[in-house]
Amino acid sequence: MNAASPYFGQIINLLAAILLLLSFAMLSQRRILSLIDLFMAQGAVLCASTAVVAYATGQNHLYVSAGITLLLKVMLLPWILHRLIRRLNVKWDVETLINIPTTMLIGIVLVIFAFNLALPISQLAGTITRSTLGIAMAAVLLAFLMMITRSKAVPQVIGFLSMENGLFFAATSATYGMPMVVELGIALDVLVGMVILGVFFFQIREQFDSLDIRHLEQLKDD
Amino acid sequence: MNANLAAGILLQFLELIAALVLAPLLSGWVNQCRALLQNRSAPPLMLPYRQIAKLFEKEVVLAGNASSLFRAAPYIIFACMALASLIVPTLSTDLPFAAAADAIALVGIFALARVFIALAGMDVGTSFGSLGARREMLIGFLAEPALLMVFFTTSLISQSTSLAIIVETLGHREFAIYPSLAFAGVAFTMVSLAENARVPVDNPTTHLELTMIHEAMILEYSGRHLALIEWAASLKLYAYSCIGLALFFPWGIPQGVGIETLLIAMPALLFKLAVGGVILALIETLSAKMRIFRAPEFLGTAFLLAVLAMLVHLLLEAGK
Amino acid sequence: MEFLFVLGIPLLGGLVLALTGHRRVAAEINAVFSLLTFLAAAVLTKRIIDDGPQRFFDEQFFIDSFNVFLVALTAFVGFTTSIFSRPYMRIEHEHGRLTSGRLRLYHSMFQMFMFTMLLALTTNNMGILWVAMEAATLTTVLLVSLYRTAASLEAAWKYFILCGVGIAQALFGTILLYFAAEKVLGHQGSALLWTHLDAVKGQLEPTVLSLAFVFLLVGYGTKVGLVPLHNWLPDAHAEGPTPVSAVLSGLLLNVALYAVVRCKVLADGALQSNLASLLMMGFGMLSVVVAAFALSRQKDIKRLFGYSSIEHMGIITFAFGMGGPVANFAGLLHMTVHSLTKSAIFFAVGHAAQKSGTQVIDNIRGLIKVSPTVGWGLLLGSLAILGMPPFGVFASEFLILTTAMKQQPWATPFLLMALGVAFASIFGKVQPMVFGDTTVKRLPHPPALLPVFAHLVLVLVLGLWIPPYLADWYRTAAKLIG
Amino acid sequence: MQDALAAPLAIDWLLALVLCWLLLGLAGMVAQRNLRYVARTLFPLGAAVGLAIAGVAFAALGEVPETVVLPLGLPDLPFHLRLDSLSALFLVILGGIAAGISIYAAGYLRKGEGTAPGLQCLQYHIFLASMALVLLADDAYAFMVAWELMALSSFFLVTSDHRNPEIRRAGYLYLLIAHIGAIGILLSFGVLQGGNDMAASNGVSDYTFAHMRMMHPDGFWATAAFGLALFGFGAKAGLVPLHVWLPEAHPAAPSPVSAMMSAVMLKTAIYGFLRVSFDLLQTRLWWWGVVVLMLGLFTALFGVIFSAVQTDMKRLLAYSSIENIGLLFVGIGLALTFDGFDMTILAALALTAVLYHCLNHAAFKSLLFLATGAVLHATKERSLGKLGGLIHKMPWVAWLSLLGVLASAGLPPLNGFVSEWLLLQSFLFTPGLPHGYINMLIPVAAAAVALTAAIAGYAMVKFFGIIFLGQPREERLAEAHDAGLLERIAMIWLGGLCVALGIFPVFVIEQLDAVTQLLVGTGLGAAVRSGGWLLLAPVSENRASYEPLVFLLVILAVGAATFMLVRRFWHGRVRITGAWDCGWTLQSARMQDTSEGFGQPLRQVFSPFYRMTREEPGSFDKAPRYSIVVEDHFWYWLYLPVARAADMGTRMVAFLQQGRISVYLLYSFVTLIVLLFLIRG
Repeated sequence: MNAASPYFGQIINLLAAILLLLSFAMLSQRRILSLIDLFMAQGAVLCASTAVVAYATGQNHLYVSAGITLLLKVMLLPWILHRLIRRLNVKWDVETLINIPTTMLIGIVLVIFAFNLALPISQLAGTITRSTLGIAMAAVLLAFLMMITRSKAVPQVIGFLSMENGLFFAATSATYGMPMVVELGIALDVLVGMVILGVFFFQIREQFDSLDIRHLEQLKDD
Repeated sequence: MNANLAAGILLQFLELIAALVLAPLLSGWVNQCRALLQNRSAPPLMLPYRQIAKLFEKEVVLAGNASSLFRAAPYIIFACMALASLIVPTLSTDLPFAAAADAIALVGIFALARVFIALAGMDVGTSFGSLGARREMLIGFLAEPALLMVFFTTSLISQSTSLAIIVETLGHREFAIYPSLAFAGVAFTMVSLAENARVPVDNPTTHLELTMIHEAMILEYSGRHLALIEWAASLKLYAYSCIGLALFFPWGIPQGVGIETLLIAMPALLFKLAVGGVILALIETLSAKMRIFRAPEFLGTAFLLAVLAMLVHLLLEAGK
Repeated sequence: MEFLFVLGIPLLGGLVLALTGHRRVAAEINAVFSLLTFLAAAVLTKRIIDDGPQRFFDEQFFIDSFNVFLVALTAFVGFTTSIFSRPYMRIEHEHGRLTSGRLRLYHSMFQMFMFTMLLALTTNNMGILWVAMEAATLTTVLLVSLYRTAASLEAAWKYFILCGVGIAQALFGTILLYFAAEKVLGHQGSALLWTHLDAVKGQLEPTVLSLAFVFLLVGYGTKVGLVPLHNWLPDAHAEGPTPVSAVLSGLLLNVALYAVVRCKVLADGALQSNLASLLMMGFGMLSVVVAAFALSRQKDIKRLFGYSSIEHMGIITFAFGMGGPVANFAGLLHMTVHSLTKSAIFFAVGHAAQKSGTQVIDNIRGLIKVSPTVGWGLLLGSLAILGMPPFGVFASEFLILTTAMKQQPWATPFLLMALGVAFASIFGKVQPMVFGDTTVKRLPHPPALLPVFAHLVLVLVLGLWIPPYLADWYRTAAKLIG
Repeated sequence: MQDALAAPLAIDWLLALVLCWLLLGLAGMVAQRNLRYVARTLFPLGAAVGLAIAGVAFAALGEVPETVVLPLGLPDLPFHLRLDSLSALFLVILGGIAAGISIYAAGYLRKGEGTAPGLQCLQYHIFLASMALVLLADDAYAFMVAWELMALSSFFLVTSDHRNPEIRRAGYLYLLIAHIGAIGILLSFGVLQGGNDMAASNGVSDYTFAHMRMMHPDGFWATAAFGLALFGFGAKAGLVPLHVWLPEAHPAAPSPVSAMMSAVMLKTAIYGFLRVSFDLLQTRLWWWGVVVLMLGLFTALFGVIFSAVQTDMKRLLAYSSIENIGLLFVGIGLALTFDGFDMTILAALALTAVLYHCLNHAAFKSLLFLATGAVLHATKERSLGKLGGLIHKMPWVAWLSLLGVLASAGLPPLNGFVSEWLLLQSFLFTPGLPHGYINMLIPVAAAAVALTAAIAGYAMVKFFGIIFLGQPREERLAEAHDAGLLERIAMIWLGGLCVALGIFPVFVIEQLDAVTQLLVGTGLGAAVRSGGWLLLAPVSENRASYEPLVFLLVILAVGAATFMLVRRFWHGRVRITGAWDCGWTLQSARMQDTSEGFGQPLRQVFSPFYRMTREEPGSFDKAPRYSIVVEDHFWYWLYLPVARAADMGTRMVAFLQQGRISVYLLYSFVTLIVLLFLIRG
């Protein structure tokens, strides 16, 4: 392992902070296109941090990983989403089930919880990125929260993808990435999943004339 | 031993004959006493004999619907009552047949007779017959356990359910006050009244079908059948009287077998029966017949008293 | 070699059917591929029995006594399901519920689903396990939404989102696992290999492992259908085509539980505490009780049996949670018999619903008159799943309950209550469906119910006599699980 | 086992015979609809097998226990089977009664009633075989498999006329309670095999009964095992308040099946309870006996009180079965109490009463159920209110069921009286107990038993009188016909058993000796043998004695003598005419007591026991209607609240599944957070 330069550590911490910030921004975002932009930004930050870690530690496969992230999350998925929005004429507003200040408050509590949770583990880590594990976990939980509070299909999916980002970030920050074969598999799954989702959007719209998931509440016990 | 057994069997027969002969007499005696107590002119003492004889002479009038059970029942009932009077020690406690049935079996015999008379009552299919049967069974299911409890009390005292042993134990103990026996005695009296269709539960001389119990069941009987049933009824009264006497006034029933003992036992029995008949007539005169729905309460009380007798025995007397 | 076939045949089948799936013979092709997979699995099983555990391809794959029987079971149920689906899907097609294109999708995805299941079972790499599970979700999402009705889309959407999110948690757990393993095994590919992890599990960091196990349990537990992560399950079971319900209940849940148990083995080794056991028992218990109570209000027959699957997964989870040779043995046995029985039930239900033209319980009546075989199949299947001897489900429930009485007496009142309620609900609904009068005409030809009765006979045999090699196998696996 | 190959043991014979039953059942599937083949060939063969089983088992009474291990079952737990005196006795009951009922069924099966005869044949023989296996099982697994198989096969038999929703409901209730009871038994075995000594079991589970006998659980666990067994076996036996299935299932089933269930299946529950409480549990506490005694008393009273007010003849008998089960539990309770105080001879007396009553009840209840079957076939009517006067049309059935009725009412000299007598005798010995309260309780209990027996007489008079006596209440009863030859043979066999068991108690008790020796270590054999074969004196002649044969002979002799004397001295003239109408000529068959009317006194006396719904006409009703429905309080006090609670539970659970994906995600989220929080804490 290279002698870790403190600069790299600080850069990564900075990127982590930005990631978290972006997560919060997504949580509070009301417009759908901005949401996609924020998601793209998050992908970019992820890509950057992966590249930095790769450079700092000399783990060459992380470059590949960064490349995949760039391709998939910064370019391909936002493009697909944009196209979908246009093709489906989705309304630009994002409706939430809980109002945004409350969501933010819950989010803050979650962040504190995640930090607290990650603290003992971070101390065990020997990586230069160890303090970012808590942030990764917070990002996952915030994305989860976002999925809960959004009532439309597209934002929910963005939340899902954002969660994936958090996971990727955790993988790079905690362990310098997973084995290559696993990463490839994960990427493939995400891609296929996205394609399927795209097909789904069309079908749901065809059936319900809207992408509001409140239409999807017919199957229940009574 | 063999001579003893032969004497025993002879005695057993004597008991049976005595029962068969004395039973109608007892009925007649009670009727006479009652008439006297009620300021009526008394029927002759021998009237029951004459009635039975008259009925035997008469032809049997059967309802068209009567089944063979109806015709067999009088014989079965009569046989049951005869067996009962064989078992109850009246003249001696050393009876060979006594081992055949103990107190519980005795209750069983009465129940058997009751079931048959009730079934016979239902057989023809008139409304009164089944009404009587139902009422008889109602009386029976309350009286039977009460009677059993009375026997249990005495069995607990004597540590045996064999009637002969009970009578021996009770008759030969040193004189002591058994409060349990007092309770049991009252219960037994009440049960006897009900079981023998006497006032206050039933009225043996009624002619109003709606109030009948025993009479309602045998409305369809006539001729020799009726004679047997009447005779069986008086046998039952006799048997109950003897049981009461044996349990609560056992003095005078000898253990051994012999002419001399018989000479004591026979007068003693006659005297006790005569007194018992007077008391029965007195009770019947002093009380009024109850509505049929009061009968369960009456018998329930008897049942409770009998259970109390057992409890009293366990509480006060056990371990002495 | 056999191993390659086991994975290769379904993959190839998926590709072939992607091209030919719309033809009339597709169903037969599907069945042939499934049969070949089953044969390969059988040969592989034979080899494992003879030679002991094996590893393939640089230890990327391995077969031990735990997963080999699941491989065989998966291949077998896949095969019988393909037989069942042949006439079933054809009739659906004739009724106009499916176009040829959809049939192609169905056949292709069926084989792909089998592939992902077998991959998940045989891989040694915890990461690949995750990938395979996710892929299984994707294929089944397509299968569940096959009819493209409003309800099936809704069910598929819920399935996708809930399981997607769930399985994302599992990925986080896997990352944490890797994080812990890396310290011991170094930063190479082998750090995610289960065999290696198992060898060093005592040295793994307990704090990380406990965290990882929670994420893994929540993640894979969602796919198992553990309450309160179960909400997708009844919808997906009810709205997909019946063969899919059969494989979801019979196979997917098993595989997900398999993943949970693999993780539990590691967690137990690392934690030196009974945290994993407690969590699994808690989830198991909750699933059993909640599912049992949910049963009685169901109006849809497939939904009903979906809940029943939750209940049984709860029982198995509880058994593995208790641990020990007997409970693990019982858990494995229960996995086998539940898989066989539940798929048999779904086959029978499929025919029943198809004949009656509805899945609503109240509208299905007098099956025994319409078709005695379907009626008896459904009735016997239901009795078997309710734990009536001499069926095998009883054998495992017997062991689980008596062990619970010994080890976890607190749980038995709940189990007693839940089993009673479940019995009352399911039997109360199935009995009038099977018995009684109906206006529907008797079928001219009895439907081919070979798969139903083949499964039931197997379950019956397992209740009365477990073949010695199978018993050995269970025992070794039970020891492995610990 | 080597010798077993050389000379087959009794248990091997039994197994072979049980296998014969199974094969006969399977043979029925060959030609399901061929009535002649199934009914006239297979069922009589089954009866022969039953007789053989009874014979072999009878020979095995008192012999050394034999065991055999079958290569079936779970790994490490093959089916263990064992034949000892207890199982042999119940096998005798099974075989003997099955012989009668199979013969009856051979004549009873008709075309076109519910399930095909061949399938019924299979279910029936599986039912028989599973009962035999329950009695032979020597490990928990084999026992449970046989036990549930018994429930299942009988369920199918009960619902053989499944087109009737009432019958389906009855079957459902039956199987549900049976299943819940079975889980109770299973848990009881779980406690028994583990004991409280975890170390001794060494993590390995051993479910054989032999292992359980070696466990000595402490008081708490022993009580748990006992309580669970009481619950489980009580549910099967029909112990109040778990009895509700019984009066539903028995009437629903075809009559031979009702007979089998009531006569033998309920006894298997008694067998199981005896097995667990006296054989497997090596720790026994005296107060269990008191609990069982109280439960039994209540059951007996409850059963008989309801029995007397029923208007359906099979329900009447079903409630009467509840009563008899109650009496059996009373006896078991007494035996447990005595045993708890180490008064083994008295325990043996009470147990003898229990076992004897098992035999008796099996004989007379099957006889009565078969009689109802014959009536049902002849009249298509189960309701007492529409029967009557059948003694003229069906004399065979009537007279044979009179035997059953008298036995059931506990009247001497038939068999019912003997066991009742023994039971009352054991009460009389109770005051020796070293515990004051129990001593006070016993007289009350004895009184209740006496009351029960007396009301049973009431119910039986009602049963017989309303069905067979009086005038036919419906026109079409005139077309009734007597039972066929096979049915008659069966009923004669069972009636003969009633008489034989009543007349030769000494012989029977000598055989029961082996069983009580096994369970409490002592028996009455020596005592009764010393009195000679005629005199039944269980303890000593001075304490109590009973000679049923003398009893019978005296009654017969007196009766015959009276008859002859009356004929000799008087005449035999008879005139047939109409019945006495009190001068009111409008008497009709409708004016006889109805079954409701016959039950009226009891409804009056025991009104708090019943839940009655009356419909009474007012004074000006144009079409007056009177009806009364008598129901069970327990249904409203226990079962409906439980059902309501379960329903509330389901509503709460349904609330979880609302259809909103956000809520579902929230569940996952909260679960995750809670778990993370927990492991941090």
